[in-house]
Amino acid sequence: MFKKVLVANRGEIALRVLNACRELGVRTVAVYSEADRNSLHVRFADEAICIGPPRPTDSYLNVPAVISAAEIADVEAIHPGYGLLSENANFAEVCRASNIKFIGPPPEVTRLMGEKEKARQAMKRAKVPILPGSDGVIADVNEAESWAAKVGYPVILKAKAGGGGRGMRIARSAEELPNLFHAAHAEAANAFGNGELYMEKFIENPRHIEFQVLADEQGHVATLFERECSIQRRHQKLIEEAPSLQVTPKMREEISRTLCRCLTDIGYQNAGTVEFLMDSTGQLYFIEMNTRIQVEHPVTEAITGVDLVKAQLRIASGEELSEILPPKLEIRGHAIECRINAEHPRKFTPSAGQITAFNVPGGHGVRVDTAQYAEGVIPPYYDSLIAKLIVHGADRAEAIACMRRALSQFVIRGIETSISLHEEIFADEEFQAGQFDTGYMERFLARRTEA
Amino acid sequence: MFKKVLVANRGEIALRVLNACRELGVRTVAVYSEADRNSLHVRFADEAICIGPPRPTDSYLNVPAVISAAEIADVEAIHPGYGLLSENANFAEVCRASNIKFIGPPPEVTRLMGEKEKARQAMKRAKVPILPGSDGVIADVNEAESWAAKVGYPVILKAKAGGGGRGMRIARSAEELPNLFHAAHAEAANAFGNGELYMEKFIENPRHIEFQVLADEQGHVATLFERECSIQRRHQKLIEEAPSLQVTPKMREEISRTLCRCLTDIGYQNAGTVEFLMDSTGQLYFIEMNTRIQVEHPVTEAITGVDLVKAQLRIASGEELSEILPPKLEIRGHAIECRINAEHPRKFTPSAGQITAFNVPGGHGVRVDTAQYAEGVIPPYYDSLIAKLIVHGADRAEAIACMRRALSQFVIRGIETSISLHEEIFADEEFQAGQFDTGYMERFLARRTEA
Amino acid sequence: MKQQDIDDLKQLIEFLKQYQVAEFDLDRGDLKIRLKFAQESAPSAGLGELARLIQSAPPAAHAPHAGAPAISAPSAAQTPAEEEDLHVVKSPIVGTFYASPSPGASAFVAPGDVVEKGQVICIVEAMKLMNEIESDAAGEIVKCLVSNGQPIEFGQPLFTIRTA
Amino acid sequence: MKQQDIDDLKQLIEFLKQYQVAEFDLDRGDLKIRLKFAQESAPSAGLGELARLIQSAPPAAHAPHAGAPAISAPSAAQTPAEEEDLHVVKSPIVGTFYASPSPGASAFVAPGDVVEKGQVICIVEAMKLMNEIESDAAGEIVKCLVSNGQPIEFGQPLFTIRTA
Repeated sequence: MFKKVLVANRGEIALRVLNACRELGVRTVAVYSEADRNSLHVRFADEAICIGPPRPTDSYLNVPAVISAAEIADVEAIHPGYGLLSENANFAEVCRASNIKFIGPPPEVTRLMGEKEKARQAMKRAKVPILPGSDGVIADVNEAESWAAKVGYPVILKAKAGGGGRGMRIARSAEELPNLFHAAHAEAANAFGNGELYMEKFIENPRHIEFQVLADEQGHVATLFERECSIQRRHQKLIEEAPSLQVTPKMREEISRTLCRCLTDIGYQNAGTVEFLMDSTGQLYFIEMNTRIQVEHPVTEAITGVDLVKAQLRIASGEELSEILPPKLEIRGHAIECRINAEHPRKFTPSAGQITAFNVPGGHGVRVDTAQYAEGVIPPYYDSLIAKLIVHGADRAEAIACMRRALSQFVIRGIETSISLHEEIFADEEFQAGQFDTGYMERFLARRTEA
Repeated sequence: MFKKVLVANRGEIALRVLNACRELGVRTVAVYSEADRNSLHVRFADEAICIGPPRPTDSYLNVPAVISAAEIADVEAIHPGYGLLSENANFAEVCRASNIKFIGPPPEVTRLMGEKEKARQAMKRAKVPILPGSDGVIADVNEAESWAAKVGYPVILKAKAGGGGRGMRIARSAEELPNLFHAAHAEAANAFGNGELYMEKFIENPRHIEFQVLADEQGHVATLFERECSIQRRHQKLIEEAPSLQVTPKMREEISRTLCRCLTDIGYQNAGTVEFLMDSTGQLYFIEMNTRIQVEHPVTEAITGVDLVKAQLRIASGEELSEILPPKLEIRGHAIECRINAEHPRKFTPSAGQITAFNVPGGHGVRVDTAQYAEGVIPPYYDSLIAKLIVHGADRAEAIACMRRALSQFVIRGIETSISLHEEIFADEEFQAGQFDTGYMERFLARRTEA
Repeated sequence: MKQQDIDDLKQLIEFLKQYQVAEFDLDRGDLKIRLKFAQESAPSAGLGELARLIQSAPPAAHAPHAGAPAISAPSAAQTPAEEEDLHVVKSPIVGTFYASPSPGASAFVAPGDVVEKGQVICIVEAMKLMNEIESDAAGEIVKCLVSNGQPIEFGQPLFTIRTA
Repeated sequence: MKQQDIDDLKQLIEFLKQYQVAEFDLDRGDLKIRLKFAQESAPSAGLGELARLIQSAPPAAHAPHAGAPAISAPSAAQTPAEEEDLHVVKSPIVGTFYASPSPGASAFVAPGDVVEKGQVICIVEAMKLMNEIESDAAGEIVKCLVSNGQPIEFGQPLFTIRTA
């Protein structure tokens, strides 16, 4: 195991990684921006180094600053957490060049998975079901029409260079396709200076299902089952759970086997998440792979008993999966996570400021991951996640009951939080019945506005 | 299930019971003394009733006040927690007479188990190994000598009416027995007005092992394995864990089978704990049964996944064990609990007062049960337990590492606590190696004084 | 600076302090004064809010369910009518309040009645026992604060009495 | 300043202190007084202690392990020599401090030297790059606050300069 690791992140995930290091007897180095001087990840690290001013680009995203800190603290490895530099292949390369172990997959794999079309093709070759669509860019309307006929309506046109919904159109019939193609092309050309489009099958209100994987550096891959993250608002996950009610044992086993084969071929290493959409018939389609630990990893930890961050550290230090995982992985009970954000529960505006009261729920089945505390400060520079509330029950009903109890005891004053939004969702019958998809939040919010 | 339950307790266990009720959809009524007006068990209950002034005898131990509160709040059942009225058979009888379900065994069983000699005989009949000793009171020195010869030295003489070490003597040989017998007799007569003595085999520095049991009202009994609670100071448990490293699967199964048979015969109901001493050869001897939930129940919850307080409520409302327990009970991992007391970590003097800073550790494997919060007040009237820190790891080493991390992040200011004492114990090699017995703390404290 | 000025200044500061002014600016052309008092303990900043939240939200207040007895959580500070300096008789036990010795009978006392110390003024039923509650002061009953048949807590105010 | 004035002033200050004034400005044309009392650390109530604990125990302070670089966590309040009103040159990057352009060469600057704004005064090595750090003020070097080869944080004070 490493003697000393630098954690290149902040907030709850920095503390989460520090805890794992601590429990493995690894010395920890925190880095922080000037805005985070009084953060718990700084307080609870063995050493801490200020790497820049508050803006992320000047501090947490500043590769030379992070690497310099790693060098002067003389660490053997860097854990990037999630977000920030975690999926930055260049950063992983600089780490390698600096003789520092990057705790994650090799940069080549990160880069492959970062290029959506290449990732799709890699998965397709390994017989992972992917979303049907054009093989890359579409030349013109005629080609679009023939792809659409093959894929089946509805289809979605997306800008190759795009993002944020621009250059994106959903076509529900052959009649409307030509006009939509031209509109999307023009919009993409205008927005990105590149009008190239590709096409995918459009799935109405899919469920979001993802599989957790671990791969060691000796070529072994294991999946730790799935999570369902369909409760999203504007593609931001709000509530995650494991297992998914929609995944049958047979599907689980088939997908797992396919993923293990595929990721072995790719040479995947360390922790990763393979994301799928599920249509209303229960069919899964690969969409992308995240080459890092996820925010929602604790629900998998709850049902498997495996500490995923410790597993990352142990894999990176050369241990094999057979030493890390129990002989037989089993799902035990049901776990749900709520993301507690510093934002207005109705307007969703971020809420920075000083916390004036902070009571964390505890007791049987409750886990809280947070770097906040009474009188902590939420700076305005970073994302709004301030705590994760995770519950684990014998079944989903028990987990929901436990979450409702815990939410009612989670007291945060001084700033706005999403706690009351979560309370409303957990009181909702559709949610309780598991009747949801990624369109749930939109419908829920519309209903709430009416009420 | 009950519609409404009164919790006749305070502090963390009151909150623990409220949480279980809450999660089962049961309305809760808290009772409180004037000193506990701002306690979380009052805040988080659906209703709360002040039942008297701070002194326990005037409030929490005041049977008419508790019953009146139950009557005016119109509850169906009372959960007594631990301590206070929990093992008071008279209270259980008054509940019965008032048509309120007492959540615990029937008063007859509580009374039987409260009388040590009767409990011993009941266990002996069922072939539970008991501590060898005289059958009741010893008439004179001659009878003492013949019992001692039968039991084998060393033996301990105890006052029938006694307690607190008075009238107690350890005899290590036949030579010293007569003098010690007379001394103990005189001391007991002087202290209690009753000089009667009985004799037990004396076990040098035993381990303390206890089995958790659940019994429904249809005659089924299950054991949920054992806990080891050998880390004690003056018979006060400080650290508890499950399972015990000393109990082999075979012993566990044999004792469990015997206990189930015995408790079925006795007509035991609800949760209970059967306490044993273990001598240096690994032999177990029954000492007593606690007819209530224990402080240390969370370690059993961690390794079995069973919510014991919910189980108590469900049993009392008539459910059968087969509905409550999973089809196959298994031990998963290792759990340890630290009792965080409001007392000086070296002088052990109680430390009442106002908390000025309170940071609770969280993250993977950590559970905290507490009714305290930043700026909460520890009144001087009650016991010093303010929080329980429970960790759960894949094995004992992981649990210890997790506990050390969590202890280092548990910040309480304004009062003295036992946190630093726990940190020292967990850093101790003997403790880490599991090399301990009930004499451990005495040796540990002596070593510490020398150092 | 003349002594007179200093004395004036002192007087001003004492006055500001007395009226709990935190900051003070004065600008009269020839005279400018700016002053800020040190924050006293437990400042406005909103510290210790949880404790206050708890105090300001007594349990009954957030559990007003139909059918549940309206149990209030009285605190010394909330005791009614203290501004008139009235004596408050509080319940020494938990139970159910009865104003009269038996159903249909007239109340032990009514507002305006003069009572002696030790005089029975109501009954609190606890565990089927009718406990006669005696006045712990002599004077005139001003108000009965609870109604017949109402469940009451330990320490809950029952009557106000004008002593003197 | 006459003795009388000083005595008057003392009296005033004592008085202000007694009344827990934190800041005081007076401007009477011929007389200007500006006064600010030092914050009395850790006020009575002890609230918010965790936050203060964190502030008062910078990470390096509780991690002084052998072999670890002695990284300090400087804060504005700790900046040295501010009482002399000296300018402090802080490190704009994280890295390793070098006083001279190459091993064995003499230092860029030494106490007593007068430097121009923009003049190179040291090197901070980050990622094998030798970054020349320029003075952001003109004046006389009073003190070098770090030693050759020492690891330094972002914002860590390097030199004090008497600007004048």
